[in-house]
Amino acid sequence: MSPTTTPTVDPQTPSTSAYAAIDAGKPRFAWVRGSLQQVLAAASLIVIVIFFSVASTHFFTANNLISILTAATVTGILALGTTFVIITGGIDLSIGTVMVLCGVMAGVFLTYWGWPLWAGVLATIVFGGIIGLINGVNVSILGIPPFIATLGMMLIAAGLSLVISGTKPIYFNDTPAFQQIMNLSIIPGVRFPLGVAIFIVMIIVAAILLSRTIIGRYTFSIGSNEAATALSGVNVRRWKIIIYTLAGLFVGLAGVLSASRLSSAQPTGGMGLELEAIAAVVIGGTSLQGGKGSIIGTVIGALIMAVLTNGLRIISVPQEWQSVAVGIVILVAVYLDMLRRRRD
Amino acid sequence: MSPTTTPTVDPQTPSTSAYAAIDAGKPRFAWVRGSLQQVLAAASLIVIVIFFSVASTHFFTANNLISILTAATVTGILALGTTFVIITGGIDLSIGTVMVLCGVMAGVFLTYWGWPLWAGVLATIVFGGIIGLINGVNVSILGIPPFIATLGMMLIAAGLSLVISGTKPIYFNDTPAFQQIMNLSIIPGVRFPLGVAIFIVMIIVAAILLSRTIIGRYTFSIGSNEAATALSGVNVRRWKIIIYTLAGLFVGLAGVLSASRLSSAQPTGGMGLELEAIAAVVIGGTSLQGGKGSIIGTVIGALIMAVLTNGLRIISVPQEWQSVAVGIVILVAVYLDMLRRRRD
Amino acid sequence: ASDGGGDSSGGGGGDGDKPYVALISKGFQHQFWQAVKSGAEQAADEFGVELTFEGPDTEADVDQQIQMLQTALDKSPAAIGFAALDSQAAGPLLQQAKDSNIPVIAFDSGVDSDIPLTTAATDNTAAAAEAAKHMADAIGHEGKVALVVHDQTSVTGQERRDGFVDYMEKNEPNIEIVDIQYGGGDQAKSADLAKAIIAANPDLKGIYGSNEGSAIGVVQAVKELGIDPTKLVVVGFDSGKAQMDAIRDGQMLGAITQNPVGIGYETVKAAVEAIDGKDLPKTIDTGYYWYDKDNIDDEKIAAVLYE
Amino acid sequence: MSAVQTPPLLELEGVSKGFPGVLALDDVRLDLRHGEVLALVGENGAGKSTLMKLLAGIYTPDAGVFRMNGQELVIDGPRHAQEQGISIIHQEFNLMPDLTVAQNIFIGREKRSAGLFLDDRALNARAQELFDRLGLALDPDEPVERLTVARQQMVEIAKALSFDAKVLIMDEPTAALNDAEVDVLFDLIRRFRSPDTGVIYISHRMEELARISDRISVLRDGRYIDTLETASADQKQVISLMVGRELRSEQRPGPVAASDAPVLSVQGLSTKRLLRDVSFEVHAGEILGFAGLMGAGRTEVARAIVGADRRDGGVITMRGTPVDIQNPADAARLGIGYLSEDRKQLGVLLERSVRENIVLASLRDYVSGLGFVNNRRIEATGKEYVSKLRIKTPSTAQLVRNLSGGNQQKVVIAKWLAKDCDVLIFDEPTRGIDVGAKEEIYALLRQLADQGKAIIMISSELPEVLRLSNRIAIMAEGRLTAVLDNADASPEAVMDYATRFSAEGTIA
Ligand SMILES: Nc1ncnc2c1ncn2[C@@H]1O[C@H](COP(=O)(O)OP(=O)(O)OP(=O)(O)O)[C@@H](O)[C@H]1O
Ligand SMILES: Nc1ncnc2c1ncn2[C@@H]1O[C@H](COP(=O)(O)OP(=O)(O)OP(=O)(O)O)[C@@H](O)[C@H]1O
Ligand SMILES: [Mg+2]
Ligand SMILES: [Mg+2]
Repeated sequence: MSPTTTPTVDPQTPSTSAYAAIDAGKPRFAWVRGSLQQVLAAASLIVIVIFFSVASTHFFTANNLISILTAATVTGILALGTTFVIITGGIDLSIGTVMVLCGVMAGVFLTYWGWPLWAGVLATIVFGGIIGLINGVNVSILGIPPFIATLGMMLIAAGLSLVISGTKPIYFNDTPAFQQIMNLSIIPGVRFPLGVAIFIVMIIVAAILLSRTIIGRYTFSIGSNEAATALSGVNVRRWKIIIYTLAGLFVGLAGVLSASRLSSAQPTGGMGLELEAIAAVVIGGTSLQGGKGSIIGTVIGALIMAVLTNGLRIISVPQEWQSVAVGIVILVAVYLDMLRRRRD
Repeated sequence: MSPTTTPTVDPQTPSTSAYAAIDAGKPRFAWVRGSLQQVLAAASLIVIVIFFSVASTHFFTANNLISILTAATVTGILALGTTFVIITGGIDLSIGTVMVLCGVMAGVFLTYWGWPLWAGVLATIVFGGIIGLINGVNVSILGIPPFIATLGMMLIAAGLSLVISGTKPIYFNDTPAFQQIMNLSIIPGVRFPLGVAIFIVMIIVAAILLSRTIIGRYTFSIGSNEAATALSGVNVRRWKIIIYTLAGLFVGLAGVLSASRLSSAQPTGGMGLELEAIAAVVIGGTSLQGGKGSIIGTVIGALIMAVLTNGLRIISVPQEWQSVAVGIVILVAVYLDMLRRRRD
Repeated sequence: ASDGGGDSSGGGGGDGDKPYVALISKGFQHQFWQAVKSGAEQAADEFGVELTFEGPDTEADVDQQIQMLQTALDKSPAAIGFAALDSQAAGPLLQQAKDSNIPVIAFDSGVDSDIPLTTAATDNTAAAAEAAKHMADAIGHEGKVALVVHDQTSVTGQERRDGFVDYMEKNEPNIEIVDIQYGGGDQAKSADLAKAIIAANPDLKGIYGSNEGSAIGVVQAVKELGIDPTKLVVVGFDSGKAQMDAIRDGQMLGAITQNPVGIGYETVKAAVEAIDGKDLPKTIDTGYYWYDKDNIDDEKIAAVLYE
Repeated sequence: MSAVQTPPLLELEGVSKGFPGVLALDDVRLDLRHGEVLALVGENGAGKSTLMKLLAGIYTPDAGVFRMNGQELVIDGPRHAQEQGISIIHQEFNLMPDLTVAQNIFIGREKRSAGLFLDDRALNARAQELFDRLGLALDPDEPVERLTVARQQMVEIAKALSFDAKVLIMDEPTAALNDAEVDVLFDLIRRFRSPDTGVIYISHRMEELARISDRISVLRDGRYIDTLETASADQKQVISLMVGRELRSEQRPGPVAASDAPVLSVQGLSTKRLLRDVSFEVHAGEILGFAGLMGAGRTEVARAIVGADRRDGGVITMRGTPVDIQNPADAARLGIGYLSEDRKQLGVLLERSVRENIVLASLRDYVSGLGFVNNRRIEATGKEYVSKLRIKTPSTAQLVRNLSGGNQQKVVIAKWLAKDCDVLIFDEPTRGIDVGAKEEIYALLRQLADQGKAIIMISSELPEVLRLSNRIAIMAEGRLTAVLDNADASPEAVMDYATRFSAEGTIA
């Protein structure tokens, strides 16, 4: 780049010449580079996909690709919501067990209380939002560090799922349509499940929220410099609560989809899912320091994880080697990403 | 560390509303308040202990207190090492599974290769250090974010433990003395195990390292402002590697102790332990943003967790309620700690 | 029997007057363990003992189980029931129990030690072989089969895997085992990995899921892929509503059920007998059953199934 | 005095504010008249910024009354202050580095459709309009983290002016600006001033006061001292009110004995981004000043020398031996220290104590063989520099965050004085430092040079460069355009070389 790239100069102001010099070395076309970077971040994903396609003829088939998307759906939706929280500089460890709790609540609403399907599903999503709201209040009003606030919620939700369900799965016998939410084939002939379509819609919703709305703007702003954002007159507390609530809504939806997939609310599990979701976010280039991140990155991160897991199974890598391989691929992928960014 | 252990508002929780935070308490007699804070941080712990002592006659007995310390030993030692990493602003997710891997390596050294006890133990600790060193290099030279670098290592170590052990526990049949490292009663009459004594020694070592040595100074400096520290002529890369290596040595020791306790190297598990250790560190007042923290805080954090787990079992709280109770107590304890700091 | 030692409360250290029996199981959250627990509670009511039932979060948490055992010992119970994740790892504590004259009853799987007075358990290896036999019959004694196992390192995981594999290797020369994967008993994860196995082996004839979560996961995979259940035979292990439904509507051929309620019941009963100083047999076989569409509603079978 | 007097635009009375261990303001009063620029001066730590933060609603006063146009005013938070028409440019930046320039300027004031959606194109257009009006050449769409300190300051200024402010407070707005940019700023201030507005202007650059202010109020040690009409006040008088004593300035130095072998020699230094073939040397006992416009590459020369930025060409020689410097640690080992121009990001550890900051670069001197640090000696060194540089702090254990801007800068200087370097590169060392302290720092630099150290001093204040340097290197657009002896350097000559852009042909 020429060191003298100068932006439009207002001829009226005498002093512009002084600024011409300052402009030296400023990257123009920042946005081109921005999108280029995201395209490149997909490079690792593409390399991995090509590798598995060559390694096994069973990998790159419509059915298997749909299986991968199906496997990515629940973690992916969790990761979408948590991207917002992480960009604010926070973290949400509770997403895994709260998702399980939301599934249990779906069981309570639909099976125990006999609510109609739409009401039960809506209530479940709202329930997720309420848990997110509580997290937000704990972080933002009570001032508990996000790690602790959401760790506490993780434990509480894990216990409550067992308590509420009586440590038994809850089945959706009275609302057989419930399992269609995840499983319904929406394209005749191909088994493309509704759940994956919902995932895709949520990606778009999240991307718009993050890049085009006030929520997204304040998400970045808080993560970038919380004190300065507050000094600019933004009600940081309120917005943080909104952001955690938003993440909670995503968790509620994930709870619906995962319960729908299994046609039952399993009261156990969920622990460890939060690390998977956070890993997807961070592999996608979102910084845990806050201020930086993107939805497309998160999606790529989630897909990298899902493709790796599926591909290694397809080529029958012994299970004990699978986690070694995933670990190494993650390190290499992120390292290459670093290298590329550093070169910039 | 200087006695100024900062009662200022934690940047992690600027939520008193960021600007109020700017105005919030500035230390007058910083050092008095500093030590007071640590005493007070112990308050939650003391309240919890009193509660359980009143609730059950089985709680405050020599034997049970020793059980608690024994239960706290392994997580506690992990937490000690990881305190350094967290103060630099990093994180180490690999400690749980690397600890397991170290146990397996102890089995390899002692049982498969028949090394003498001292050599096997030493080699295991060094092995932990080497893994820490690799983490350090990944973070510091390759520039991979700590979360990802250590997540990758977490997965790699989990897999390697299974591969190396052939997915079977390794027993220390040829070195029966090995189990004495953790279990040997060192006080006649009382079941006070050597492992707990080692834990106590390590607390002292870690506290001295953090507060009185150059490693501790640079740990705080790097966490406080890495770029400024580097420009001050400190070889930040090298010191970060040293700090991760140090944490790895602690992990190696924890691996020895946990294998010794179980008289066997269990190749699975370890996942989730990293969250427990990090929780202990953060409950102890160390900030995940880096730059702030103390060993005594970490010890108190680890004890709070251990006492809670034990006490709830002693008073026979149904298991599904236990995690709810732990979650709530953690939230309340940290919230009260916040309140107190804010009042300062 | 417990002579109370230096402890003031005579019949063991429970906070009540009844003798206190602590059961440390291998798990707690799964239906199987809940059924064990209910059997144990049934016996506790019947024999008038105070009971606690605890288990680690996963079967990989040996250390957590050891701590539970330690805490239980510190409460000086009248007897302990113990389902060891690793017998050797528990050695010192079992010794401690013995030294304090606390009788130990093993359950679910054997404890490799002479300290437990008896063991109430299922013969997992034989049970898995039974599942293999039914699978072989169903696929006509030839073709490819795969296993989705819940755990790679636990004794039950290994026994249920090896019992199945050994049977096939010994008796079914034309059946090939193409893949063994481990899903931790998690349904969604088991479903995803079963799908990968099926994708990699389009001519697969059967899949065996080694516990409730694994088996339901496999069924889920078959459902999601829309495969005709007659083309791909699924056999499972344990019960639970989802698995029973799958058997009823033909998604799953059948499954092995243990008698978890019986395991819990027999363990507490044995504990009471031990407290009373009675002699106990070396093992108490709690049995297992194959169940499928045809016998699922038989009284004998229905009694050992749990929803 | 006429009887009918309109009340002043802003009036403060009896204002006090304490921090633990510090009484920052003690019964201060101040009045700002309509249409005037009121300069507020005082030594570092006198309480200027604190007073302004009270006005901006960041702190709440312990005592005191504010009146605006005669109406009592209780300020409840920054938002409220803005709504009352009080707009502030902070001494320390308050920007969101990850957001763009336009997003930063309008944060909290975005126009939304449907309560939710934003239109960044409209936002950029609004920002562009603002820049056009103000005559600033900023790119609305550029992320702030890519801007240099000077341009970040411009963003802050634009942001403050984008409010419909009645009272504009500027806390050392020119600390990071060079002369040309100061001209633009003053131009802006003059255009902002109207019969119903007023400006409070804080600066340590005395010569600016005469140019821009109508009256000058002086604070000392948290107390109000006096207010002078600028027209009738002379600079010496203001300074003596500020510091409570007379200052005398020294003469300009001459060249050092030419026979001295160079300590540091740089040949053909280039970087990918900016520098082209920069060559110079510094001798023992010499202060080599670096002058140039913003972005000329002076900082980049320093960073490249100490290995903070990648070099793409060039040889660095220390006392005749070529050296390989990969990072600042290598440089420090060879005895080259670099004081950065960006205090907050690259200078201080805000959350650590004063003494820890002071010994950061020289910590190894306080460490025994086993790695133990000697806290007593650290404390002693801390105390020594606190008194030597007159750092205003209750103790050496105070967190640097709690010091005033100028005192933070002194801590950074102390850090490098405490380390025994052969070559010291000071980048804008007196940024934000009061006049009195400046003289002391000049004296210290001179003293260090006399002890045989080689000093490179980068400064955007030409008088300072001329005052202090034996020789002056002048840069333009990444090239060294001249190295003049002090005797040959006049402000005109320096400016001439500083504006020789490559577009005009080859460099002399
Ligand atoms: N948050 C705080 N906590 C403790 N002391 C503080 C705080 N803020 C300011 N002070 C102290 O109050 C005094 C006044 O500081 P202030 O920042 O107002 O000075 P200043 O006049 O702006 O100085 P400078 O010219 O260096 O910017 C200083 O002694 C400073 O150390
Ligand atoms: N981190 C960066 N990213 C992009 N451009 C940069 C960066 N740092 C500096 N520059 C650019 O490099 C050029 C040289 O800046 P440098 O700071 O070296 O100049 P300087 O003469 O020291 O001026 P200043 O007084 O502003 O420090 C400037 O045009 C600046 O915009
Ligand atoms: Mg100031
Ligand atoms: Mg500069």
